[in-house]
Amino acid sequence: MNLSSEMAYKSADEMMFGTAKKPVKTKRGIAFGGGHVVPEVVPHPRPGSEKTMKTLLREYERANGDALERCVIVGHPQLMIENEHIFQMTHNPKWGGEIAAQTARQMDDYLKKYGLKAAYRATPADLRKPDMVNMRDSDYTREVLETFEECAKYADVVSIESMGGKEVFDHAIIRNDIAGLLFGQAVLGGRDMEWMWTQIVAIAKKHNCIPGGDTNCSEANTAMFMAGGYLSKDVPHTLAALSRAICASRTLVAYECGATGPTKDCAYEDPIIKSIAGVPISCEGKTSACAHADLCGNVIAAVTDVWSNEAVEYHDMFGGTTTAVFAEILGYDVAAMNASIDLGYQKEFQACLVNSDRYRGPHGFMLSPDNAWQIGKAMVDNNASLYSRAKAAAMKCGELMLGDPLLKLTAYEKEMLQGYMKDMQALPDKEADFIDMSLKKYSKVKGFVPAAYGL
Amino acid sequence: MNLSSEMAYKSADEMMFGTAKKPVKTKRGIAFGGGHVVPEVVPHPRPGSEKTMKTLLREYERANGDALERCVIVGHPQLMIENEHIFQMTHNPKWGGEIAAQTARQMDDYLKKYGLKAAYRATPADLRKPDMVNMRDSDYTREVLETFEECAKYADVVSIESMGGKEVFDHAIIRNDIAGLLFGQAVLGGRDMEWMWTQIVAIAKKHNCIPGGDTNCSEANTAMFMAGGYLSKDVPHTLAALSRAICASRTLVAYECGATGPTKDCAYEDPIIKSIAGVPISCEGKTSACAHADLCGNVIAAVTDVWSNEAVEYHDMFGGTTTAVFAEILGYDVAAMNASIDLGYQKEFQACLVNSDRYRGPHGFMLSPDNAWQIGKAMVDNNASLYSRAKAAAMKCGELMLGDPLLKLTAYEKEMLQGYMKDMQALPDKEADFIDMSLKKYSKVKGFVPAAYGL
Amino acid sequence: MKYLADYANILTRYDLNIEVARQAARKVAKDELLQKVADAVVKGEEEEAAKLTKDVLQKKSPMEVINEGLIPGMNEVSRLWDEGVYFLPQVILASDAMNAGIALCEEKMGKSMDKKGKVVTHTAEGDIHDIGQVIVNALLNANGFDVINLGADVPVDKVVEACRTHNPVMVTGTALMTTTMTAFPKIAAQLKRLGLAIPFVCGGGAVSEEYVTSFELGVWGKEANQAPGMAEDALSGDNWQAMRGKWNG
Amino acid sequence: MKYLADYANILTRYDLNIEVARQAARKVAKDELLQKVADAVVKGEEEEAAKLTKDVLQKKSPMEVINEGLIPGMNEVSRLWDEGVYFLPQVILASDAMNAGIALCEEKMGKSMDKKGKVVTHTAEGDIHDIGQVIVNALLNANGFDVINLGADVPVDKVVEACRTHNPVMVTGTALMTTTMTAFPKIAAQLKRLGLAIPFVCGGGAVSEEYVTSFELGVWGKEANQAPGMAEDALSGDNWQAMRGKWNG
Ligand code: B12
Ligand code: B12
Repeated sequence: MNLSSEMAYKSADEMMFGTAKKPVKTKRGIAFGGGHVVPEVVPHPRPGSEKTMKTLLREYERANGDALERCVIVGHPQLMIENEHIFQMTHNPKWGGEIAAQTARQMDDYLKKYGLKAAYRATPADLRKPDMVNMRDSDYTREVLETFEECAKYADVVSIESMGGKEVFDHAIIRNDIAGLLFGQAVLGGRDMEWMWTQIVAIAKKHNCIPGGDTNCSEANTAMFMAGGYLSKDVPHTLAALSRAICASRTLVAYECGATGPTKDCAYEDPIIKSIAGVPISCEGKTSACAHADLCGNVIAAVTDVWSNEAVEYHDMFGGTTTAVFAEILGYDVAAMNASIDLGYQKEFQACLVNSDRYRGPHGFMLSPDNAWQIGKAMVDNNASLYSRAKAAAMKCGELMLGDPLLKLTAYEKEMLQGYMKDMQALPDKEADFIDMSLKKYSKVKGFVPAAYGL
Repeated sequence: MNLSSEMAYKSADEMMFGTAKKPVKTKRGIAFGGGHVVPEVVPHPRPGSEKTMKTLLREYERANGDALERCVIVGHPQLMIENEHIFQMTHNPKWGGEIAAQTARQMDDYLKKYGLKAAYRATPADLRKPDMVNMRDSDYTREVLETFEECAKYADVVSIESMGGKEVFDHAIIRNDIAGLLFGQAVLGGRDMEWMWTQIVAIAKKHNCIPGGDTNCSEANTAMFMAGGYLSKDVPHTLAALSRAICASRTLVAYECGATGPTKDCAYEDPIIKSIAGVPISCEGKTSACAHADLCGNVIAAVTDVWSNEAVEYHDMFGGTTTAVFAEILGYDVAAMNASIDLGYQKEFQACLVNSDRYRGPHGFMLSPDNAWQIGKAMVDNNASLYSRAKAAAMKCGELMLGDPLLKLTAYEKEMLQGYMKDMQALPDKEADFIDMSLKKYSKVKGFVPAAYGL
Repeated sequence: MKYLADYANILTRYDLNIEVARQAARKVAKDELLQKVADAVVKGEEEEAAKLTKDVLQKKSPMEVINEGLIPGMNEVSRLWDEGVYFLPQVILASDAMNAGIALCEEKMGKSMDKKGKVVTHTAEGDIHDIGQVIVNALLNANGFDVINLGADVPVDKVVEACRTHNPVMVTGTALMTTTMTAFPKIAAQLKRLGLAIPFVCGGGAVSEEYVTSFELGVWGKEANQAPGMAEDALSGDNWQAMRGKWNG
Repeated sequence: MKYLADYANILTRYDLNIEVARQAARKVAKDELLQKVADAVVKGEEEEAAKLTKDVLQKKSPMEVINEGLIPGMNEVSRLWDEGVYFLPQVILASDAMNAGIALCEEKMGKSMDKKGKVVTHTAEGDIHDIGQVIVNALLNANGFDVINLGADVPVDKVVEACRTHNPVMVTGTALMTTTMTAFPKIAAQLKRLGLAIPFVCGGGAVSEEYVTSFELGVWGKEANQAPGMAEDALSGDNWQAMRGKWNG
């Protein structure tokens, strides 16, 4: 696998929502990144429905069907539906497959009957918790891969939220340990992804299904959620931002292994990914408040090609079921974006999204297209190793945050950030040296097995 | 009461979200229509919580409190919370008053502790169903007015969804009877509003509370919801649009009686109202999908000053409780709009909202600022009576719909529309003659009591 | 302001894609005059229907006029509604026309014609959202059922009482507020206690299938236009379990 | 792209408005050397704490070092955390430092010091979202409790078994998925059957107060930093009803 050495975009100004350098087409006629933004709704089954495959099939038949119906009722031209597997759907690969097959049939009906263009994304759960199973050799590992086989037969797109390096990350994130993040997220995570994604891409190709992409939900999102809003005191927002920059190094691996996008919605690192890989990205922000709060609800849409709600539990609201309601909202969100494109006002519209959150906090700032692009550039200019590009990304991110006086930081968070920068400067340049150092330092971390990462 | 004879705006181009000719200030420092858009979140209590005042107080303490807290967590500068009374809160005026008092205290705390600017709107339920009680002389009537007294002591704003003419409207809407809509909505509804609003304004003034406004939810929204989306067959969308134009004649009465806005969120006629009265308006669209679906989710925001979700039942979602979630989404919606204002891109942003829905259906079309303004103009040019301005509004609305080839109508809906236009042309010019005609025609409508409207 | 001429990338007008081709009403009466009556019903012309009925009653018996003119006309309307050709107002106006005709026939007979069966309808206590019920009433009426309309904001006891006195084939409830629909299980419980196992069809915006199927007798009504079909089933003797099996799940 | 210099109309940085003024840690030890040990804990310097502990152990007894140096240092950290001066990582690093020191003291004593009391913690079966639990473990540990950490994806029986063998003052559960939290009532039921009325504090994103207070023994945990306070209450003999009354509702 070669680490990317060039940017897909010459500058951030070129990056715009709805258009990607490498658009991706589906069998029902959607072109992701082909000029307009596509909504992506993600239902989550109600507790109890997971008891049997029959009850779960029925749950998804309704949840997915309601979203399709609502699009016809209000006039949304396209919709992607993602089913993020719950444990049972991946633990029993047949379940995931049956649900994919059922949804594909529903989508064919809606195309025939009304002309609605829909696509289905299956996201098996990565059951491999590093401190509990061997990442490369466990029943869970085999179940996950088998589930990809089952789903790829019917799904338009497959994705995953892979878990590599999570054991070290969890140890490091609550200890202000930036080196641990670099090791867990980039060095271990990247290696695990290369191992997984060469297999996932092969499976997808075999069934001519689209290998979507990965996300660092398990680490960078964990950091972001722990940093939380303006009232949390678990993790400094500046550290969460560095963790985000770092994770771009490992998430990029999926595309270096042949994944084509649309990327995974909860990968807030996607603007950086797009700047390098040019693949169509899926993002979530304000309209995923149903799933979690973040401080970059609008800016994260600035260069996205797909717009998602992350996940909403299926139940009734006054206006219909949650999946119908959120499909409607997402559809209206993108209708305004697509109108701006056809009107030639997309630059102005994008500026409104960016200025809404650019100074809301570190994440909004670093994910503004200009900063995301610069972080990407630092990565390709330092592509000797997963480690070197991750550190370069984090250093650049830190410099940008310290360099813009309009980005206010609390005294505490600024002090912490300056500390992380010092710590990184003190780290070895070569990945090999860094690995030696880290293997010692983290040997006592509960459940950490270097061999499971080929180390 | 004088019927408006002039437009507040010389042209539709002058109308923009966030700014109204007659801004309104609150005690905690919000200026509605003062240059930026304010989010308005509306929680609805869970079934069972209405059993006692104590349980209902607790329910609203949480529902309203969660919304305030979320604004602080994600950085939204301002928030209005509306509590739309359920039956029990108005049937027992003390309940409505206690809940208003409790919320006012919460808002004072958030201002002191964090600097969050919040405002509270109390909307007593109009319990007077015309076919069941005498509009001007019944226990329900007294309870409603007493509830205004109780709430005005603590609320920043009071509003109502008044019911005048509903008995005739319900008879007419399912009979394609445009004359019945004119009589029920404009002639009867307007008279009932004048009677109610002179009293409401007096009560509000007494407690220096802001008399917000009214909405034709009971009629125009009923028509709109029955017309529904692209799959419904209850009422033609063209008739729902005419019903909307007609209702502007009665909703305007609130402001002619001294109401100042912010208007009531579910009054989709508000863009027309703003063009005439220049008051700050509250609107709801895509982000009120939690309450109902409509075909004008973005365009309805084009000239709004307050942005609402209509109502969401209080319960848990993955991202927090529904009121927290929708306060967050609404806040991000307006953050982008307010960014566009400060960037000087509001015209472009507005164009994106309008073009998103202008041709989605009759409602989106007639509520586009240019058309809304023209309908308003027809009203002030024909202000001899509630009837004459309502008919002029409907005629203008019909002409516009038939006049724009880009607004596609199904063969059936076009044929119906042409029929309504003929019917209206055949109606008398003078209100007095129209009333004579109608009193005969609708004398057999269940529960219709002319005297209850001073006729 | 700039306006787009092509909005294909922004929205799809599915309603245009699926509009049902209009079709002429069929001949339904074997006889010229009765066909005129039927046509008046199909067109929803109340005065016309009344006038024609008066004329025909010179030559034909009231039952003939009803069974071979008015009712066949209404059935044709129901067909056009079922096929998506007619909209609700056309059905309502047609039933107004039919009822005007029937009233005259009954006058002449000196007694009222017997309807298919009784259905009690109401909107829950504390709830004045009765449009759903209004539609239900109209459609049941149009399909020849004897509708006992209790109106809106109806106390539990009043509904139960009406069922006791009228012993209908079916009872319906509408609620649009989650805080009022709680009356339905109470009604169902009392009916059971009285041994009146009448299918209780509940609908309305706030009312979910899950909720209605959580108590005995309850059958969930999604769309008002299901009401006539449901009433037919109840008339033909289906119990609430059978109806729930057919219409829900 | 245009960037605004003033965003006061768009967002409010409440975090800047409410930042707590930093404050120096207080002196907590009566003696120079022990204070150095305490400082190392307060600063969260693990090696430093170990080194200093070694030195002091030349002159002082292990229990002195623990009770007058390490623990007072950690208490000071808890105070700074409670007052919002310290963030989570500072607490974790401090407890790492304290534990390093305690380990050396125990070595010297030849036996392990006795903790306040045992707390069993776990994350629900099928659920690997254990960060909430990780924080809870760290805070309990930092406050001197003996944490029996069962980890994530723990079967019901295993939790019950652990309670039987360890008989903790409190047991905690974390779940972030609505499809996994269903294990909690099962655990509570089995504990009751075994006569182990141990306060069962449940938390995690998916877990609502409503849900946890719907089964016996259940006490809802909103924030991880409530865990030590709750454990103190349990230690002082409060039963689950008392704790629910205090921490919930
Ligand atoms: C990080 C994360 C992950 C990480 C978890 C890493 C880890 N080791 O925990 C990874 C990537 C592994 C992951 C995987 C999955 N996840 Co996940 N994940 C999240 C995310 C983004 C953040 C959760 C988090 O760490 N929050 C921060 C911690 C600190 O919060 P917390 O645990 O709630 O703890 C706080 C309080 O609850 C309290 N607390 C907690 N426990 C206790 C106990 C006591 C005693 C006390 C007093 C207090 C207390 O204290 C803390 C605050 O101080 C959430 C999003 C969200 N809205 O929560 C989704 C989320 C939880 N995940 C979700 C899903 C669906 C999944 C997957 C199934 C997705 C997939 N298809 O792969 C898999 C699960 C596989 C499995 N079998 O579990 C859904 C769950 C939906 C549901 N409610 O059922 C969520 C809500 C995302 C969403 N909106 O869809 N996920
Ligand atoms: C119109 C309307 C009104 C009108 C009602 C006029 C009337 N006579 O009905 C007016 C203005 C009076 C009104 C008042 C109020 N309303 Co209102 N109203 C609505 C609105 C906008 C549309 C409802 C409607 O008519 N839909 C069209 C009809 C045809 O639909 P339907 O009744 O559901 O019937 C369909 C199906 O359910 C089915 N069906 C219904 N019944 C049956 C029965 C059978 C047997 C079968 C088979 C089928 C069936 O058939 C129909 C389709 O074919 C809704 C919004 C919404 N999302 O529903 C709010 C809504 C119902 N109102 C609401 C509220 C809160 C109120 C007020 C309390 C507000 C206030 N503070 O004043 C008051 C209520 C006072 C009171 N005591 O009732 C809330 C209810 C929240 C809740 N679920 O608890 C809603 C949901 C709005 C919201 N999102 O907040 N309202």
